[in-house]
This record gives sequence, C-alpha cells and structure tokens, in this order.
Amino acid sequence: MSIVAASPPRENALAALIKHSRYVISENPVTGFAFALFVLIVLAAVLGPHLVPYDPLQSDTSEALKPPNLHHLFGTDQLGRDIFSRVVVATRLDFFIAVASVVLVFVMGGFAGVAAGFFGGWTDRIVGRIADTIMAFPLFVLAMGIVAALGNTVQNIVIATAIVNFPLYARIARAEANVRREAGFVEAARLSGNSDWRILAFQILPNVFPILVVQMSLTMGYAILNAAGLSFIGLGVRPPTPEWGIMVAEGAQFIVSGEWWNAFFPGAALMVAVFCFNLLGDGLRDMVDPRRRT
Amino acid sequence: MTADPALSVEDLSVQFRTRSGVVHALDNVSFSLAKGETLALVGESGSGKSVTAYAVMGILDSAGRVTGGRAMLGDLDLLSATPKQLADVRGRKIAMIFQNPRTALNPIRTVGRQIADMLIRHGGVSRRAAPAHAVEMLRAVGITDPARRAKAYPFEMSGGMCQRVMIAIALAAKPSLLIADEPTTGLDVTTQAVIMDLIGDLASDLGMATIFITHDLALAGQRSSRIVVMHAGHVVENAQTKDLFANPRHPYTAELIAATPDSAQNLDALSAIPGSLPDLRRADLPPCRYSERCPRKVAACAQPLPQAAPGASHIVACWNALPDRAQAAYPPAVSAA
Amino acid sequence: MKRRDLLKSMTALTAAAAVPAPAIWSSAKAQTRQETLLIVSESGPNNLDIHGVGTNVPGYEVSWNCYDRLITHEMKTLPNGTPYYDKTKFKPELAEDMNVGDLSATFKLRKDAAFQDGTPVTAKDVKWSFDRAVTVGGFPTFQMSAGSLTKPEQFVVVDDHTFRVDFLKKDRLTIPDLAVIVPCVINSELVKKNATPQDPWGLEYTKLNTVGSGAYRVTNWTAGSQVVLERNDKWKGGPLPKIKRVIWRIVPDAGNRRALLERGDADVSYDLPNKDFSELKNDGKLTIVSTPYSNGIQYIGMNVQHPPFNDVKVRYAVAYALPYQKIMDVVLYGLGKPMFGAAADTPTEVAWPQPHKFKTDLDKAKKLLAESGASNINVPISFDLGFAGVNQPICELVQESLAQIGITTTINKVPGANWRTELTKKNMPLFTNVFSGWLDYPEYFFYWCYHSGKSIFNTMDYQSLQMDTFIDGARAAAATGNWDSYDKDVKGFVDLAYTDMPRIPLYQPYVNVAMQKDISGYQYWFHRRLDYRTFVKA
Amino acid sequence: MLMMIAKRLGMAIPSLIGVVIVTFLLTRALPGDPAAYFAGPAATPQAIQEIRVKLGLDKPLIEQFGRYVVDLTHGNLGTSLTTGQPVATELRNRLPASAELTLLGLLVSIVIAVPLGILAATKPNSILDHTCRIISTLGVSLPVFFTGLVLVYVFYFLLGWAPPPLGRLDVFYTEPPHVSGFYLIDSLIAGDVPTFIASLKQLVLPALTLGIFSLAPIARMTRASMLAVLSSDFIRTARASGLSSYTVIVTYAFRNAMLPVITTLGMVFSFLLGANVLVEKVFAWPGIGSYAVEALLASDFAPVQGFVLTMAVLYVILNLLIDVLYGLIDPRVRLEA
Repeated sequence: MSIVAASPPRENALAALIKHSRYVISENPVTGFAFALFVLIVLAAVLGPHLVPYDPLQSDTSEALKPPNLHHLFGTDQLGRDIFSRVVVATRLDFFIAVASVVLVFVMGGFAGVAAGFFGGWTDRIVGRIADTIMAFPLFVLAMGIVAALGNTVQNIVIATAIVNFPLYARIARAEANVRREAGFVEAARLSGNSDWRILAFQILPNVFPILVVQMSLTMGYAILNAAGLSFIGLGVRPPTPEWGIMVAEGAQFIVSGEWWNAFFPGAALMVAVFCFNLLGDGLRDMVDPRRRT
Repeated sequence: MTADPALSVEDLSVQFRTRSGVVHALDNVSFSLAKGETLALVGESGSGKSVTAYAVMGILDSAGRVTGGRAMLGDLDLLSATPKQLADVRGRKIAMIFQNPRTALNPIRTVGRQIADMLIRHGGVSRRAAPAHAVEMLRAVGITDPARRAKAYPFEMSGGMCQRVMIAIALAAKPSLLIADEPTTGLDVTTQAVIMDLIGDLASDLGMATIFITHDLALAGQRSSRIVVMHAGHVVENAQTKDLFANPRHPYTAELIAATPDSAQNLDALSAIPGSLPDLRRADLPPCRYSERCPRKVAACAQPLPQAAPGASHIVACWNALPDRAQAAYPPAVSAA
Repeated sequence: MKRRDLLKSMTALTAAAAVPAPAIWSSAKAQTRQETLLIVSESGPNNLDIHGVGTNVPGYEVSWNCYDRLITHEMKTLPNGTPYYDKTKFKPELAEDMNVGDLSATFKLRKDAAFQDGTPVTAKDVKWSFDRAVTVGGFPTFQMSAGSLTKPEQFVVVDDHTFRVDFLKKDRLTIPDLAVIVPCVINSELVKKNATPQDPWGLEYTKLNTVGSGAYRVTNWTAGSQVVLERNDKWKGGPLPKIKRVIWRIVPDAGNRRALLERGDADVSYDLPNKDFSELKNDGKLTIVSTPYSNGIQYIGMNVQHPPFNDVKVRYAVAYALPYQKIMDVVLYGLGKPMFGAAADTPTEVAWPQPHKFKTDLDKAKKLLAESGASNINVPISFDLGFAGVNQPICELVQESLAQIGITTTINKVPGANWRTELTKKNMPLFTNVFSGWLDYPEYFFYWCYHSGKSIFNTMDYQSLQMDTFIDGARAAAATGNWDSYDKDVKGFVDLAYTDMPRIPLYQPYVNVAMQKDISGYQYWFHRRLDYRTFVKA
Repeated sequence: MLMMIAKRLGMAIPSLIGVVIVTFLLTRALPGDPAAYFAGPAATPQAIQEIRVKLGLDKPLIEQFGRYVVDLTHGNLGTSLTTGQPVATELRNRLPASAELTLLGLLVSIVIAVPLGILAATKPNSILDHTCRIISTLGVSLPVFFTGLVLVYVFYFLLGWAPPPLGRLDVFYTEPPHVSGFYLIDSLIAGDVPTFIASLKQLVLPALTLGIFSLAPIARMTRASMLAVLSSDFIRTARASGLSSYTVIVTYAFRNAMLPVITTLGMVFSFLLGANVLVEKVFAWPGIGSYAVEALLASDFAPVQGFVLTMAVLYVILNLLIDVLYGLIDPRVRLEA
C-alpha cells in the first residue's frame, strides 16, 4: 500500500495516542474488553481486602463446604472459609507475583539484551550463552528446581519466573538494540559526541522499551500459571495465604466428590486474569507496532 | 474511443480503511483501451497507478474497498463480478506481471511448476503434460537451457530471468490483456530494454492489449500509444502519446515532461516538481488534488473538476489548462459540467 | 444439595448407557479380571526388600506378602466385625512349632516349605536372614533391637529344620518382634549367588527381586507406576490365597482414585482423604472399613529445649488453644478417635493411647500465656507434605487458633522425603506428626516417643530422668511379669506425659479401606498395609 | 546439510555444558540430606556421617562435580534414592511414554491450531478472527493440571467415555513387544489392534490437555505468518494469475507460512515437555516428567540431573530436526547451506 506514504499530520502526542488507541479498540473490540477486565483486576488487587464480606482466613467449621449461596457467593471451602473473599483477596498476591516477576525480568533481560545488542562481542556472547542454557531447560522444570532449591517463598517464585523468562526478553531486546545501533539517529547522536552509555540510555532504551512492554503483558499471564503449577506440586505459596493456583490445586481434590466450587471459582479467576493479560498483550502489540501483530 | 474496447474503466473510486483514517486512494478514475493497444499509466509513486490495476484485477488488499465505478471487460464488470467469475477471468483473459520479479515468484516452488500450475489451471493442459509445456514456455520467453531452468528456484535466478518467468506465467493462457506493473523496476538498464522488447513482441504476436504502469514518462513515451497521467488518485490527463508530449495541457503533465531526463534535453533544464502529494486521508481534500502545488491555481479550482466531453481523445481535468497548441483557436477542450 | 443428586443420577445413567471399555475383553480376560485384585494408591514401593536402604512404607507391603516369617498373629474379630490381628496370640507360618523357654525359643520348620525357585527352606536360611537383619543397619536392625535381637550369635541352626533364638535378656517384645515384617526369611543361597564383595548381603539383588517362600512374588515392578504380583501356587504358610494376581497401580491424584473406585474400575484403595471415606461410607455403594491405628496418635509436638516451648505454661496454653473439635469435624469427618477432653475425674488407665484432659478454652489459654510472660511468639509450624491432606488443614486451623491467643505461626511444608531429615535435626519448634508403633504395647510407644535416648521419634527432644525411669521400669516389669509394678509405671509415664505435655495428642487416626462390594477378606494388621492372602473376590 | 548439522551440534555444546553445571549446582542446593535418607529412620549422627563419606558428599563441591562429570562420560547417571534404580535405565524406560504423549499432544494442537490460524488470517479482524483468538487464548489461560482434572471428571467420571486415568494401558492389556517404546507404533507392528485402540484411548485425554494448552502459540504464529505471506508479492502474483483459491492458500501461501511455524513448534515442544510434568501427574502417566517431579520434591539429585540433561539433549536434537525439516521445505536453506 504505497499510497499512505505521506507523512501523518502533526498532532499533540497524547491526543494522537488516544485517537490511535480508540482506533485499535474499535478495530479490535476484544482489546477493549480486555482493558476493562484489567481495570477490574487492578481494582480488586488494590481494594480487594476492603471489598470482601468475610475475613479470607477466618474458618467457620459449621459452614464448611457449603455450595454457592446468598451468604457465600462462591461457596465455602473445607474449613468453612468464604471462597469469594479468598478469590478477591488473592488478586493482590497473584497480581503482585505477575507484576514483580515481569518487572524483574524486564530489568534483567532488557538490560542484558540491550547491552548484548549494542556492544556486541563478548557481552553478546555471554548473554547469548546464558540465554541458550536457560532455553535448554524445560522451563517449568527449571522454575521448580529454583523454587525447590531456594525455598518455598513468594519471593523465590518471582525470581524463578523471572529467570525462566530471561531468554525471551534478552533476545527481543538484543534484536531491537542491534537494529537501532546502526540507525541514523544513533549515528547522529554518536557523531555529536555522546558516550556509548548516554546513547544507550537516551537513544536505545526508549526505543526498545515499548516492544518489551508488550511482552510484559503476555508474560504476566505466564507468571500466574507458573505459580499455579508450582502450587499444584506443593511448591507454591504458604498456606493459608489465598492464592488462585493453590486454591485450584487444593480444590481439585473436591471435584470428584461434587464440591466443584472449590476449584472452579479460583480457576475461573485465574483464567480470566491470564486471559485478560494475554489479550491485552495482543492489543498493546497492535498499538505499539501494527505490523508486528501475531 | 473504439466501439469495443479491451477494457473500459469508468469512474473507479477506491478507499482504504487504515488505522489512521480513510485514504481516498482513487477518485473517479476513467480510461479505456482498445484491443491490441498499449496504454501507459504514468504517475509518481502513490498516485494510484498500481491501485487502479489491483482494483481491476480484484486483488486489492483487504483494507481496500471499491466505492464506485465499473471496469468492463467485454460484458463482464470486473468490479461486481463474483469471486469465481473473477478467478476464471484472471490469468485467462487478463494477466498481470509485477515489479521486483524475484519476490513476486513463490520462493519455494520451482519455476517450472509455477508455470505448470497456470497451464493446468487455464491452459487445458494435463498434469502429466504440464512440465513439458512449461519448458516450452520458458523457451518462448527466451530462457536458455529451459529444461534445466525449469527445475530451478527463483532465488537461483537473476532478476531478468525471473521477470521472463513471470511473463511466461502471465502469458501461459494467452490472455487478451496484459497489465505490466513497473516490470523493469529493479532490473539493470540493458535487461530493462530486453524485457520491454520481449513484452512488446509477445503482445503484438498474440494481439494482446497492454497496460503498462510506470513512473518513467520517457519509457512510457517509447513503449505506448496512449498515456494516462495520474496524480493523487485522479486521472489528470489522457492523450495519444505523441499528442501528450507535443501538447501537454495539464500543468502536472507539463511539469512531469519537464522533469523527465531525456537525451535530447539539457540536464540543466531538469526541474523538480515542487511540493509533494497531498495527504489522502484528509477530509478536506480539494476537488483538484494538484491545486495545492499548482503554479496555475485559479479561483475556479475550488469547484468540482470539469467533466470530460464524451468521445474526446485528449482529456484534461483542469480549469486552467495550458493552451491547446494544436487547437489554439478553440475554447478549452474541456467544458464545465 | 439437589445438584449433587442430579450429578449422581447422571453418573449412574451414563454408567449404564456408556459402552464400557471392558466390553472388548474376551471371556478369558473377564476370567483374569475375576482373579485379579486391582489396588490403587498414592505412592508405591521404592524397594522390594524391607532390609534395603531407605525402603519406604509401601515397600513393607510387598515384603509382607512375598516373604514368610517364622510366626505370625492369630486373628480376632472387632465388635464391628473387622478381623483384627490378635497381639497376644501367635500361629506358625514357616515354623510348625514354637517352644519358648526361659532364655531361648526353639522353632521347628515346616518340612515341605520351599522358596519360589524350589529350594527347600532350611534353618540355615533363617539364620542368614536374621543375621542380615541385625547387621545391615538402618531400620531393620533398629526394629530387631526393639525385641532385644541384636547379635548374630543369638541365632542358632540346630539342624536343617530346627532353629533357635537365644535371648540376651528377658524381653516381652522378643517374640512379638519375630512376627513383624522385618524378620522375614530369604532364599540365602540365591541371594549369595547374586551378592558382590561391596554388597555382601545382596541388597541390590533383593531390591528388585522377591526371593522368599511367600504367597506372592513380584513379576513386574515399574517404580512410581505399578507393581504386579502373582500368586505362588506352592505356598505352604497357609491356605492358598484366592486372588491369583494383584495389580497395584500408583495414582497420585486422590480425586482420580475416588473416581476409579466409584466407577468400579479399581477394587481397593486405602489412602483416600477422610472426607471421601466418610461420603463413600454414607453412599453405601462400596464397603468401607475403618479401624483405629493400633498404638498410633496424631499430635502437635513442641520442641521443649528451646523457647518459647521450654516453658510448660506456654505448652499448656497451646493445649488449651487447639481447635480439637474443629479438627475432628472438618479434617477427619469423624474418622478418628478423640484423644482430648477427658472428664477431669477420669482415672488414668493402663492402656495406650488414652485421652488427655485438655479441651479448647481460649480464655484459659490466654491466661496461661500471660502468666508465662512469653510474648511476641512467632514460630513456624511444620508438617509432612506427604500427608498434606490431613496435616495442612490441621495446621491451618491450629494457626488460626493460636493467632487468637497471640502466637503467630507461619506454615512450613516439608516435602515427604525431607521430613525424617528434619525430624532428626530436632529443631522444629512446632509441628504436627503421626506416630504409631507396630508392637501394640504402651512402653513400646513411650520408648520410641518419650525416652531421652536417641530415637528420632522423640521429636520434641524431651528429656526427663523420671520419664526414663518409668519407661525402663515398665519394660523390666513386663519382661518378668511383675504386673503390679508394670501398671504403676505405665500410669506413671502416662501421667507424666500429660503433665509435662511436650506433645499434645489430637486423635487416634483410623485406617480406612474402601473396597468394591464383591471384595471381602480384609484384615487389619499392625503394619496397616494390605494382606492380599485373605482377600476374596466374589 | 551435514556441515550444517555438525555446526549446529558444535554450537549446542556450550549450552549443554552450562546445563550440566547449573543442574549440578541447583540439585546441591536442594534441601534434604541424601545421607540421612540412606541412613534410615534410626540413624545416629555418626552413622549419617559415615554414609556421607561413603557417598562422597563430604568432599568439596568441585571434587563432587568432577566425579559427576567422570560418571557422565561413562554414561552413568547415578541411582535414584526414591526408586532405588539406575537413573539411565529408568529414563530409558520412561522416555517413550513421555515422548509418545507429548508428540501426540503436539499433533492434536497442530491439527486444531493451524486451521484456526489460517481461518483467522484469511479474514483478519473479523468475528472469525476474534473467535479464533479467544479460543486459543482461553486454552493457554487455564492451568494445565486443571484442564486435565476437569477432562477426567467429565469424560471419565461423569460420562464414562474415556477409560480410567491409569497410565498408558488398561491393566488387563499386556504391553506390546518393545520396538520403539511407543505403544501405538509397537502394537501396530505386532498387529495387535485391540491394544492399539486401548492405548489410543488412554492417550486421548492427556494429549487433548496438552493440545489445548499449546493451541495459542501455534495458532498465533500460523495467523501471523499466514498474514505476512498472504500480503506478499508472490501471493499477489498467484491471485492475479487466477489460480484457484485452494491452490493459492494451500499450495502457495500455506507451505511458505509453515516455515516460521515449524520454528515455533520447537519452542512449543519444549514448552509442552514442561507442561507434561503436571499432566503426567494428573493421568498417572509413567513418563519422565512425573519421575522428575517426585525426585525433585524428594531432593533426589541423580534423577533430576539425569532428567534435565536428557531434556537438554532432546531439545538440541529437536532443534536440529527442525532445521533439517526447514531445509527440506525451504530450498533456499537446503541449497545455499
């Protein structure tokens, strides 16, 4: 389509972004839906503990394993705790795991990758080797190993998730930095006497940033799934902390006996969150780079 | 023009829906060409030459939409034809060759098989006989050692050879109209001439009409009998080649001719056309899309463009056209609607 | 719960309507199925020989069914009709006659008994096997020592079919200890052939091969997946078992195990969650047998060597804070015998286990804690992840209760394989665990759990000279039959245990076994595993 | 081609070395003490120390590593504490189970995801496209063990359509004679159709679970790659040539679009091998994944090390296979290498 080669009219950058976002959403209503969900999740994460009708840790053995009803919208678990409250309160922890691991890998992978792409040579080789080594592990097993070895804490789950995603970020950042290293504006900055580090910080990083942000949304979903998987084999967060993965894993034993709500609601919450992050990632990708959409 | 044209395009309009707005890519484009005639569509890149061809072929990409007009191939309006009718016409009655022949061929299929695919689809050739026929086709387009070349992949061949292959594909079903979209772009100068000669020879052998799309006015002048000049989705001038060069009436055409490097002209005289194409996404596009860069702009330019007189041989869409040197005594060749 | 009923009727409907997978079985296969017992359980053996290094509990079941001992227990019947081993009565298995003297016991071996390769069983094999048990170290050696069987010199071959055990001292546990799983009789010649200089007892060979004279032998073992056992048709230790083949499949997911039972695909399972047992029991489609663990208790332990639990008042506070009844209700679903809340005037009995007198009373707990002066208590509460189904909800409930009296806890899951390592270290401040002794005698339990010796089951690191005196006194009195003194000592150590309260009994767990209606012949054994030899499939 | 394989293998060596080192360090950091485990429940500290010396665990880490590497070069992967058997033997016995399941899962995924991706690409941003995107995204949004349990509950427990989740074969069938270790293949070799059907039935649910989980990456890649190819020059040529839409989509576009998809398959396979760990646990599948999980939780070094090493080698081989496959499809790689 050679016809749109003409330069776009100048607009206020923010207005342009809003306009563009509106276009993306109109083109892709699913993204709009995902964005609404995302807002809901953030709200639940921030306000969760203030919104729920019950203390998520409070047991009530006379109310154990009650199916969903007016008092307990999602029913109660084996110890009579309100599943609705637990699911809502869990949002914060799951959101934290997702965000923290993604931010961590963003920093680690982003910097390593940019450095590798920009400096090349030994830096590139070392980063490449580390990424290759991690890739050669089945990722979930590596995460399991890290959590088992370092100990069973939220912090270590975050670290493990970040490590297994490292190659992805490092590679994307490396490729972007590599392309931009030779780009005209970098050349210009270099000629005007900027140091490598300055160029890296002010020319390369801001350009690599949006591409990685897209990836972040996709990885957030993976982080939650990863934590859930770890919970299933007994390596997740400590009980009785509410967390979706561990609730599904523990609720799973009640599926056959008919108390489906134990696993169903946390499972649904988990699915909705992961689903939302994935769709949002797709949408962001559209906004950042229309041609890259996959 | 002729009573029974090979192709007649009337009031073709095309829009593209993009993330930054609707692009009014073509606006009331009309022209026609007679059987056996060679017509050149000329314009800067972005002027809508290729879009016109794609619209006629029904291969606009999914964002593009024909919003009006007809393209008559005999009795069939290509723009409203069913996909099946179109697929039957394409390749069989109209064929097209493209620029950048190396990317325009399937990279993982041998050229012989690509020709054979066409022969089987349109040429009534059996699957078994197709490979041999394909070799013959390659020979016909002047490829040496065609039997060996038939087994080669596009990446193993030069650009010129790929273009020959593409011509072979296009002509496999002996169509009555060939659209050649910048067929020589990306080829070296000697190859360009050879390819153009080949197209010309084959066209006259087969009695085929040809639409030749190019940004190179000089090349168009050498190779076509009629030239349609396009600018920003409008046809600005449509005339016999000799007439156009001798007597350009649209200010844009005149600028183009002046900008064309020609051995006869002094390089010093080469002037660039000021300004660039307007943004076709604008809602406030002026009726004449050249008016914003036009040195001859007048108040009348704010009115809708003048309509061509029916049957006119030299059409110019301008309120303030250059004087018609051939008919200077007469009033402007166009009249207001 | 209308929905449940609907689901159930749907299940029944579809079960009837669905083309069952087994329809393609030939009649021969149906026949095989009739003689095959399909057992599903959470975990399987890691070694087929109980003398092996680190053999796990499922491994004991293999040993029990594939090897014979000199003697075994008679059966009695519990009031609920369950056959239950009689801890006081013995019957011959490989021996046809036992003669217990003052400081020795003499056994006459069956003349017709043979190992599965046809070699006759001789006194030589018995001695070799017992020598092995007391020499290889680890669990078998320790178990033998519990019956004062420690030296190879104690085992004497009199002739081919006569075997004598000499006692080092009088111990009433010596004869019972010969009927546990460990002193099994192994085909010594066959094992010696497969032994190596590094492995003189052939442990590597018996790890993978069952070479006894028992009623079954393992024909296929895929660790972590399945064990297939075939009947030994020439077994002489008892009446020929009805079940020809036992297939023991490892199904890690408890929900799937229940599904398999409910749909009739599996015949027996004994490690479902309590909730499932209680529901299946009410459902009535399966036979569920629940029997209290002999000599077993689930308890909350506290490390008494370190603050805060070195203060008995803190321990009392915990004992008053525990949510006993909640645990009985939502963790056990009633499938356990309460070991708490005895009336204040209940006299101490000469029996074990028996309930203590604490019950949930948060006010008292708070008061005691205040008196102790301890504050800001924050400790981990640990449990064995291998039994998470029971342990985790217990810990969650305990955590909640303790929080109410101001003791903060964090739950610490210990993977099953590390649990014993953690126990050995004796530095977990607070934990829940279960202990049950094979030999059903109070002094046996107390020797393992409260004696200041080196037993790892004294998980509280409890050290009390007075306690040791009671325990040692009871053992000596039992050996000599001085029952007055014995009763006094038993009451003494029970009272002391409940006065010092280093560990707080919660309940006596039940062994639950779920079987299809057409399965009968289940017997309760001290080891709590299945004895395939008496099962019948109608 | 051989050169390429050798080169790829050479490149894989450093990452394999990295894997060996990382795994070694990771397993040593696991909590738990194998010496205490071996020493049994009633061991004294001295006894544990003796065993520690016997196992070489008292040596400095670097020396232990040396021993481990020496053992590795002899093909000795050590012995598992929990199952008591040589790791190499167990991995060999269990690998076919995992491989059969994972490959079938991948196959299920491809069979569903590729058509979904193509459908989505032929009508980008349509309802169809959004539906495909939602379906595949939903699949990857569910924890794989949850999907597995729900499938078992519905199709085995409620409906009774699926056989009991009891591993690879119903207990009353005997396994087919060992040739490839894949029951599906071995039973066919033996001509034992009932066994083939029985093992296929066991495979359906776990393979479906894996398939659902890996829909998204394959569908996305197919869609993206199809979109890219469909807008490429040679597809335009093919369409302009009037080739049937079947030929255009399948013969021309699809085969080209598969090239990046094949690369993705390598990643997806590795991803599935990880997910397998959980699926095997749900379906009592006697594969290497469940083996590794148990070992890891038990701090059983040798199986974990052996498992990871096997996976890394598999990964390298797989990528090699993909390169070869790529070469078979794409003549540019094959002929230029």
